[in-house]
Amino acid sequence: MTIKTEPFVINFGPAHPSTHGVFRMRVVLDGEVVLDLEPVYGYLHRGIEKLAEQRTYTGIIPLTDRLDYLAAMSNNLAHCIAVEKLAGIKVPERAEYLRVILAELQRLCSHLIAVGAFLNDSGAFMTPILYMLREREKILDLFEMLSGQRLTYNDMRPGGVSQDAPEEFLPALHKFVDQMPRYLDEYDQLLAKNEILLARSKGVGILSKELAINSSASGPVLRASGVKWDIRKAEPYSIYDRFEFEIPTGTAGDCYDRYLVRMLEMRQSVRIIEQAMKQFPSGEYRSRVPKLIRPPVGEVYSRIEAPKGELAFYIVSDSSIAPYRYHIRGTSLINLTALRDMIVGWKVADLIVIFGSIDICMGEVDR
Amino acid sequence: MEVEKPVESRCFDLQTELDRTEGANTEVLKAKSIAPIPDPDEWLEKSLERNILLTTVDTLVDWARRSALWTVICFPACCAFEFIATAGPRFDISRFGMEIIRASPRQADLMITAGTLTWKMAPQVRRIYDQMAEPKWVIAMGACGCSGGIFASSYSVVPGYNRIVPVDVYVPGCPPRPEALLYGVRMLQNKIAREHVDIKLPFPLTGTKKEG
Amino acid sequence: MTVSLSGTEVAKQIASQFPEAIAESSNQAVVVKTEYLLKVAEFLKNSPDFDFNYLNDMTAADYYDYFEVVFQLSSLNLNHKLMLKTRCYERLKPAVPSVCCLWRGAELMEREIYDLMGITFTGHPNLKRIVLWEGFQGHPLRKDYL
Amino acid sequence: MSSYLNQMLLQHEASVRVPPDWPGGYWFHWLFFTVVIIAFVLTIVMGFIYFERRALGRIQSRLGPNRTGPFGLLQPVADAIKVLLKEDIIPDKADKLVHWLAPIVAFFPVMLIFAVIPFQNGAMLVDLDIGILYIMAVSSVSTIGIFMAGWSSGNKYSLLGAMRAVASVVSYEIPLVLSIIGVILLSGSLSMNQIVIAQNIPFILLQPLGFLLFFISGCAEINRSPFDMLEADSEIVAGFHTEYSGMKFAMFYLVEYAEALAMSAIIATLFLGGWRGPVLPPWLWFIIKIFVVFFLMIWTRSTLPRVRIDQLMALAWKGLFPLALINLFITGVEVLLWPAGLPWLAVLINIVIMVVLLLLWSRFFKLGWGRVEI
Repeated sequence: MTIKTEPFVINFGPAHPSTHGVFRMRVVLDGEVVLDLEPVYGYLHRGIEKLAEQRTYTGIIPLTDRLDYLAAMSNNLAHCIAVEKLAGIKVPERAEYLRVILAELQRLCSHLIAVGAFLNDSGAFMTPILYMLREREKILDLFEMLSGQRLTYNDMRPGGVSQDAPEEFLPALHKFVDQMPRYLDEYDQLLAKNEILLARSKGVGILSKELAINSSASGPVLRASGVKWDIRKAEPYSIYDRFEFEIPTGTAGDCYDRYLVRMLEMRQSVRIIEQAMKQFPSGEYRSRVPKLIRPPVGEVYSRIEAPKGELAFYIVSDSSIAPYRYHIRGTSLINLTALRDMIVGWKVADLIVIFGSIDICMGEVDR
Repeated sequence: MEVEKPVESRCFDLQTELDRTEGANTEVLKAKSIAPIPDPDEWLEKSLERNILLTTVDTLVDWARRSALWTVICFPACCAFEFIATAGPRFDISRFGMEIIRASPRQADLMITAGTLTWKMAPQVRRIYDQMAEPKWVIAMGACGCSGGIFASSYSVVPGYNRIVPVDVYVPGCPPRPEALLYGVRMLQNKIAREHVDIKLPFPLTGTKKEG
Repeated sequence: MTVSLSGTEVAKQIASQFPEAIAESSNQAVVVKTEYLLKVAEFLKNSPDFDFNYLNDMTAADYYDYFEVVFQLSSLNLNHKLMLKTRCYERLKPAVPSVCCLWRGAELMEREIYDLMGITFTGHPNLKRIVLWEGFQGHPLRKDYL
Repeated sequence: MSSYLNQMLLQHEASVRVPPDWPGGYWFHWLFFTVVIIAFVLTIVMGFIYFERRALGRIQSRLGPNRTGPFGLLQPVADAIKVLLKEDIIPDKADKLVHWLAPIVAFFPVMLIFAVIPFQNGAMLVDLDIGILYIMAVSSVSTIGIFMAGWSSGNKYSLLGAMRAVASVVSYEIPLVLSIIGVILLSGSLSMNQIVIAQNIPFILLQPLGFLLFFISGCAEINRSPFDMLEADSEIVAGFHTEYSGMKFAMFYLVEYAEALAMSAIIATLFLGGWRGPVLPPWLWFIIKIFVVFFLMIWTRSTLPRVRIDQLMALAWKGLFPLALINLFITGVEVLLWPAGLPWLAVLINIVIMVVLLLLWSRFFKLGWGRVEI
């Protein structure tokens, strides 16, 4: 006897607990199995690219904060590097070190949320993310010392950082860096080898190496598929060529690898911060830059390795105080290209886990 | 190098009618929300009439309502992470009994609108608000929630949640610190504490009828 | 360190294959004619000298007279990069061939350009508005959008 | 025919042993315990809600509710009043009658379970000879209520949740029953009271594997995490009660915790020696044991990720079912060997057997790893 079944369409999002904001997926289900999926974007499209065309180069920095709001420092850094390349601004040594420290702290911060949200999506009721929020608060304290803000820092400027690190900053950072590996061990103890987590994420949502490259995935998603590609090594910006660190890669490209790559990257970030602290020089924190930057006519495509992947800005200047065209390569959006291929054929529960393992930030997806 | 072919069988029409309908809904809502909806204080009494509660235990009811505010999930943007930080270990919203975040709007009392609202999202937010059961409250969190913030001049952003839903408490800041959000929650609790239920009876209780 | 390939050098190599494809070339970028875009892109992707297997980014800019679609290509194996451009002089119904068949990463980028800049990509599997709702009037990133 | 029925009824009357020292006879006893059970369930459920939120808070390195009343003790009261006074929404597309009936159907069987739970020696509504069988029969009826809720809501998330609930309950009934049979073999009775009396050594020591299996399948039966498929927050919003608000939602909330209470009480009775214990009064021992078991449930909930629906089934049929059979066989052999009652030596043997079996199973049986089980 055969039972007549028919697929039904169900909406995940835009206000769903685990779509990380306002992402929406129209999903065709056959029972629990996903037959087809259509992502719907744009519920947080705020027109940042258009707004940026009406602002000065310094005035854009607050807008970049709100792109990937989990990694505002990295966005600031990417923007400032792009403007510096365009206008040919030199950055003093101390500012470079400060920037690297901040960017790596931000990577820790973003990965903590990414891993926590992934574990939360796989059903560990709030506990992992709350533990990771505990450490995130410590990083936010450090940021607050520098910029006075908790989430949107608006801290870096073309030619340096907005203000020098206060005296208490380095000792506090030292304390934090000493503690952090212990906390990372704690997270590993909590769930890394948990049988249910392995069952849920090993071999699930595989993104093959070829597809990952072809669909322009970047960051941990690309590295989990086994591609050893990190812009910090491939095209060292700022002063990343002075530090020793490794690029953790996965083998299978499944959800567990993406989780593992993030966990390992956090350890490498701590390593970079340790080295940067040792070499931290004194001196100027910002070079002399005019208030209104007027870069020469030209264009620049400048990319950095943000926590979520390759974050790049394409700026066209017409030598006025505002950019002529300001384009943002939204890492999160482009990582979602292969979403459908990863999810189709899996179950509803896997859909959430796979989606969580990509780690997107809606501010950057829709811009 | 062999690249996997994308999964072929597509169940959706590529030019879906659904998109157009939803777009039309957005346009309709956009046309309707020209002026802000006034503060609910002005018409709150009327809304409470819908709730049949023939009792004089205002104090008890208000106490219960303000100590068990369950939040619905409506976290469009940046402020969401300040909300999550508020729920986190340091600021700990669970002290007020608010750590239960209901995914289903039917069971929630409070909508904390964390983040920028775009016109595309507006019908959905309106729908979440409509699905919530009375009594319900809204806290507009963040500058974007209050007025559109730095995105107010954008072509796709709603200048403030009060165009779409009536807002009880505004918490400014971009994003507001968790302390600010907690202060906003306390303000809302104070507001709920002042609420009382008036029942208009169809007949006068005492025989005397006041004129003029 | 990623080598930024000189546009003029690359243009010479492309010209040896497709003599009429190059519209302009500078040190920074190569500008190809729209009708040759797909062929040039395929050549750049498949030739072992270039091996541009990774499409970093794709965007468009409005220069009043023409739209410029900009590709950022890089090779993960050889670690070099190139800026490839094409220009579209039609203002009312600008159209550019889609490169989705070569790099699937272009899928969402092209949809975004279609939505915000109004450039149609012929051959795109699912070209519809991505970030704005259906029925939105105009294309915001054009310079004449107010 | 009627004489046969009469005979059956007489037998039934005889089987219902009313404690002799209760005044007023059967009816007073019945009334008293009905009131006690309802009061007990409602208060302990409130206690559970408070306890769970505080314990979860501590586990998650925060405080939990502490502003409402002393130590936040009145938090569940505030929750209850608030939920009861909320607007009651029936969606347009709902099947009105079924939607209205579902919470009641879900709520009733859970209360029925408590009829045969002994709070003290003989202190129970009825001391049925077939107490544990009765519990097994009644406990899964509330699934029908859940299914009705999911079906009638007219919401796809609800339907998914309800389907998951039915599937999991149907397959977990078998290991649940099989793991109890070991206990029955040891005690020689189906009556809950007799089972408690027989526990000179708590059965958790004599039946460690049985306890584990019962705890796991019990968690799945009442849909506690890591098997909380039917209202998986991060997947299907709120599962079967997505469309419920106000009073009806409160009923479901109550059912959820009352089921947890029932399961804790059954585990405490079957494996932890029920009301038996030194110094403290028996009913207090019973409540303490209930809270200990419930704490275990909170602990698993706050730590473990959720399994997938097909993995849940695989766990039941490939993991728990064979283990329960083996456990049953070993217990049978042991009862044959020591007919006068198991000695303390059996505790050691059983624990060793459990460890060996679990290691073997974890070696050969793996969930998932890229496989879809069904």
